[in-house]
Amino acid sequence: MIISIGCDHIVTEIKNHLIDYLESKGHKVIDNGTYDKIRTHYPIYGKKTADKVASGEADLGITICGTGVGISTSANKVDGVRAALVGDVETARYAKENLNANIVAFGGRILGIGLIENIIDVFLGTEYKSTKENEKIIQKINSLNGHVGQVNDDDYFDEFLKKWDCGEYHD
Amino acid sequence: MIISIGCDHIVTEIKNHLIDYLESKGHKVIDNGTYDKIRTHYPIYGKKTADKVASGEADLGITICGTGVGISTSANKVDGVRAALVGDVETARYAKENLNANIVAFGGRILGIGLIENIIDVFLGTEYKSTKENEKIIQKINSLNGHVGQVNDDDYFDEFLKKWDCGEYHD
Amino acid sequence: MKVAIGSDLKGYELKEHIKEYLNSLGYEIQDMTLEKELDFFDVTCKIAKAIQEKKVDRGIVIDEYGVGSFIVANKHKGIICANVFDEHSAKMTRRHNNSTMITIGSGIVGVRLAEKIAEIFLASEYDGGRHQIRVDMLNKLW
Amino acid sequence: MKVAIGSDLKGYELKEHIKEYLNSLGYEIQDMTLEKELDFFDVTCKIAKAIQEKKVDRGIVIDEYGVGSFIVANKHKGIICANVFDEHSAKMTRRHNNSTMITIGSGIVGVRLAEKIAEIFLASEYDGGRHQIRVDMLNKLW
Repeated sequence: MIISIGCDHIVTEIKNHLIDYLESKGHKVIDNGTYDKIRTHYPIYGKKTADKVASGEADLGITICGTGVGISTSANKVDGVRAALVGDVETARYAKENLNANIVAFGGRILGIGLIENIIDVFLGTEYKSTKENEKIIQKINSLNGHVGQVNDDDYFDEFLKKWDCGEYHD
Repeated sequence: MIISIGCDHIVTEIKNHLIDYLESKGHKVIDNGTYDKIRTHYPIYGKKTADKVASGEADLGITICGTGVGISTSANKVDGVRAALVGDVETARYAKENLNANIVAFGGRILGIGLIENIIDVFLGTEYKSTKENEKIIQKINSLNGHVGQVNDDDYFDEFLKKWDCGEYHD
Repeated sequence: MKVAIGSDLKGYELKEHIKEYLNSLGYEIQDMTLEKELDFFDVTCKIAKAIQEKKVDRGIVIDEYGVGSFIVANKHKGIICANVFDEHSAKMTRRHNNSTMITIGSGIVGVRLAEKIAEIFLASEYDGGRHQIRVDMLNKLW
Repeated sequence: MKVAIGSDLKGYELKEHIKEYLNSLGYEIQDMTLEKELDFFDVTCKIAKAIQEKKVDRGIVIDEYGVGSFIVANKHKGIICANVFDEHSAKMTRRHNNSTMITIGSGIVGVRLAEKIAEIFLASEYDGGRHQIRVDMLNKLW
């Protein structure tokens, strides 16, 4: 399978480990970054990872940040993406089987690597069951889609990055 | 506080991180090893960590292995030790408050470092509540104690280590 | 602070419990699913809209796995929602993501843990500062 | 394989559910707490002894947090017990620790997750090999 993966600077090493893990199992991985530990912003990588899934370039996606919340929220705001934030194997199984989730997400500061690998194995290995009930809920979710124009627009966040560079955001 | 800590070779880096974390908060740490990633055996470090707590040399202990099960089981088999294997903050709070747990344990391949730090903060920060009910259950647990002779006996596992060195254990 | 709570059928029992628990802590809880028939999609939309319209400040949705409601909530413009199964995330998602909604899976999270998650989500504040650029980015997305 | 199950009062409801679930999977389940009055200490000792005496092969104890029963079980000679809150640990503790008992906290783990934990614990086998030295060490300890 082709897996689109993305993370923020808090969990870069975990993402790198998972790329090796996925490639060792024969998957092709699209690494959307971030590539180092320099402070950056999770929506950039959540959106990039999700865009590849939405456009069909990748089959499935994986997003990771500290808690998983920020990056998976940004992924979910991409049309056609259903990103499952999970803390256990069974929720990943359910989300794939019933909601046809196409991204799995977790917190690299919440879960350990053994559990993460097990979640990924099950997420990739579980088939969606196309029942009437499941199709109905997915159609309802799709009806909430927003503005398609944002997909694969790499300049989408420029206005905020400019403000950041000008020092307008500070602790 | 004086904290006794121990791990197996699967999670040495997590233990090292936690030593820095604890020292940065002003605690004194007794590092019972293991100190590298060379294959070794969790009961050695679970027992060493627990012995320091049982003998009063340390106030509390922390044990970590892949799932936390093996090392915390060995700790619990030391007289006077109540080692709480937890996957969440609330269980750690309960175990300290009600069972006066003196070791907290978790799986380094199960939990992420943010959650682990939060669990440790709460475990160290929670006071035992000496109620009649809590005292009764702790007395019952103490009544199960085994052979006191094993505490701080560093040669305790030699018979198995000799067999290991002779290649009698193999996959 | 006004807090909306809701559930589908499978989350109903835990929702009732958490509602009582939060009431006992002094929160004003608005139950959006007094009727039991809603599915998680409908109840989540109802609560997300109440937040969008500023009728409530926070929302909590309970379904069997949490994850369905989590996806639905985040498909709403301006909503940042976390599917929470641990106390640490409940705190951090307020502090770093300024999330206004959480979901909890009644089939995954036990009642004591769910109490703590809801309590800490409501008690934690947003850190602001550098985190605001990420929240601005999320809010530009749908 | 003979499986003993038990609970204290707070774990009773989940125990009843898991018992039915495991029965439906074809396991022979022996309920050690048909009476509701046992505390977690007594029920855990009862099940640990049944394993020590080889009357059953596996034991599952459910109390509110799992952790009390976990401590009690491991105070028994020859017993290796895991407090389990995730499916991965349920598998790994069989494979690496050859554990014969698990505990589950009904206040922490939801019913769907508890089902999977119990199911995978019973379905997983011990790897043996290098892991045996550690199990031998545990068994020399009390």
